[in-house]
Amino acid sequence: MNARTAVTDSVLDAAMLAGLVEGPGHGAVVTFLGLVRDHNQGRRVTHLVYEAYEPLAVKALDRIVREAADQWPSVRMAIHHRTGQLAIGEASVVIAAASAHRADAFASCRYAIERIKQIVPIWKHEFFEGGDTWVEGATADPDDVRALEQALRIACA
Amino acid sequence: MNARTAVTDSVLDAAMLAGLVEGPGHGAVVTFLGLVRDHNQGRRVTHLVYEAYEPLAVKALDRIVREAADQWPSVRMAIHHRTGQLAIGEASVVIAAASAHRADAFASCRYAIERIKQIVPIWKHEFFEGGDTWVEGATADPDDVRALEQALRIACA
Amino acid sequence: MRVKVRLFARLRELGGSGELVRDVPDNATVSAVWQSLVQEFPGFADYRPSLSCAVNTEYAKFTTAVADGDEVAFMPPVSGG
Amino acid sequence: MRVKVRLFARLRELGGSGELVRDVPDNATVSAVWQSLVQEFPGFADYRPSLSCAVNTEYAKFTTAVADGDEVAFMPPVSGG
Repeated sequence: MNARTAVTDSVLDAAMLAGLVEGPGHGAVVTFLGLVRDHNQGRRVTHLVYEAYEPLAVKALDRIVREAADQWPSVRMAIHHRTGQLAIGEASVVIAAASAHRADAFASCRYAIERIKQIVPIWKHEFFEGGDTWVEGATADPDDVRALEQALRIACA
Repeated sequence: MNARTAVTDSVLDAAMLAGLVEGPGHGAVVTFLGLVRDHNQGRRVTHLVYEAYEPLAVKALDRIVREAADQWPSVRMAIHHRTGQLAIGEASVVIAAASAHRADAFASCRYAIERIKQIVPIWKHEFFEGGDTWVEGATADPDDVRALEQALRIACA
Repeated sequence: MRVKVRLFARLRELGGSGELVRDVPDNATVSAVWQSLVQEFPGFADYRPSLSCAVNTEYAKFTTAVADGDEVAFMPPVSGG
Repeated sequence: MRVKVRLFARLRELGGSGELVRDVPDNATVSAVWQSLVQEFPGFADYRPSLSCAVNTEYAKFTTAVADGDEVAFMPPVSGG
């Protein structure tokens, strides 16, 4: 599991991901962990189950890593997304972005999480006290330029 | 070494810091690692030595954590800064910021590194091929409102 | 000809399975495959405006033609991260 | 009265030590302590515009009065991170 992109039912390891992207010319590594919260929209969440269309999800993660490298050439990035059942406090996604200078590491890491929510075929099934629901976010369309531009705006704001 | 702020000559541990700030209501943890680069301003760096005025440096880190909590109430933050001799690739500083939502975690983490460079009494002695130099950055003044506002602008941009 | 249909999340639950095999006319498009599923599972109709599709694990358009043996995936709005 | 002077980084090197003990007049300010050091170490003079100071491990102003036994720190521009 030391690929730079992966969809996995194993526990995620931010330090390992940081190690994958760090190089001697890098002065900054920013990592993002998405954690399962104990509440959402006023409901008490008990756990989540993530489902993926795995081969396409990995390709979408690869695409995001390429987009980030196009935008911030000094950035080296890794992204792992978890699937299966997750308890409160567990990490659903980890992104690590290394670069020469901190501005690019922050911007590209922020960009990546926005893009993940836009174009990666993964679905969150939320189980809460009294029921469950499939969360439906964005209609995935990697070629939607407005979505990409929105992610860039948020990242570099 | 499980204080939320510390100045230490031990190797820094980003995962441990993330663990200190994560809570069940947090959906995001952003960490920043500052790494020793093998070059700076065209010079080939061999190693760095960081010197601190330790009691005041810890107070300054505490102040940054408080400023972040004032600005982003859902944020819980930890900062450790290394001292002594560091090899290329080693981490000089680690920041972990946890919050309910990702925007605050990113902004507060970015804010913290800007403030560290402004007001924490720590000095970098750079050793490169052919010589060495003390890096002199910002005149530390915690009450300089313009510096604080500049850090906020960069963070939330 | 015959295609494999992949369904995910709520669509998978509505369709009763994540993998179906269906016979479709030669030269059918993704859209034709979808229309046949809507006949079979009326709950699918609401998803059309927010749906994404893929052919052989690459994002596709509803106008994309499908071939015998293709894997055609229908995806409700995503919610990873 | 007697104060402990703390020096850091390049100032520490110019002063030959990170900790000095100096006698200063009663009611001296941080600025007076600094001026006496500039007499002793001419290389210090250039630092005045970019200098920070602290008394007893709290940031202070150059107009702050010092008392017997105080620790007075002089800090060149910082470069942590």
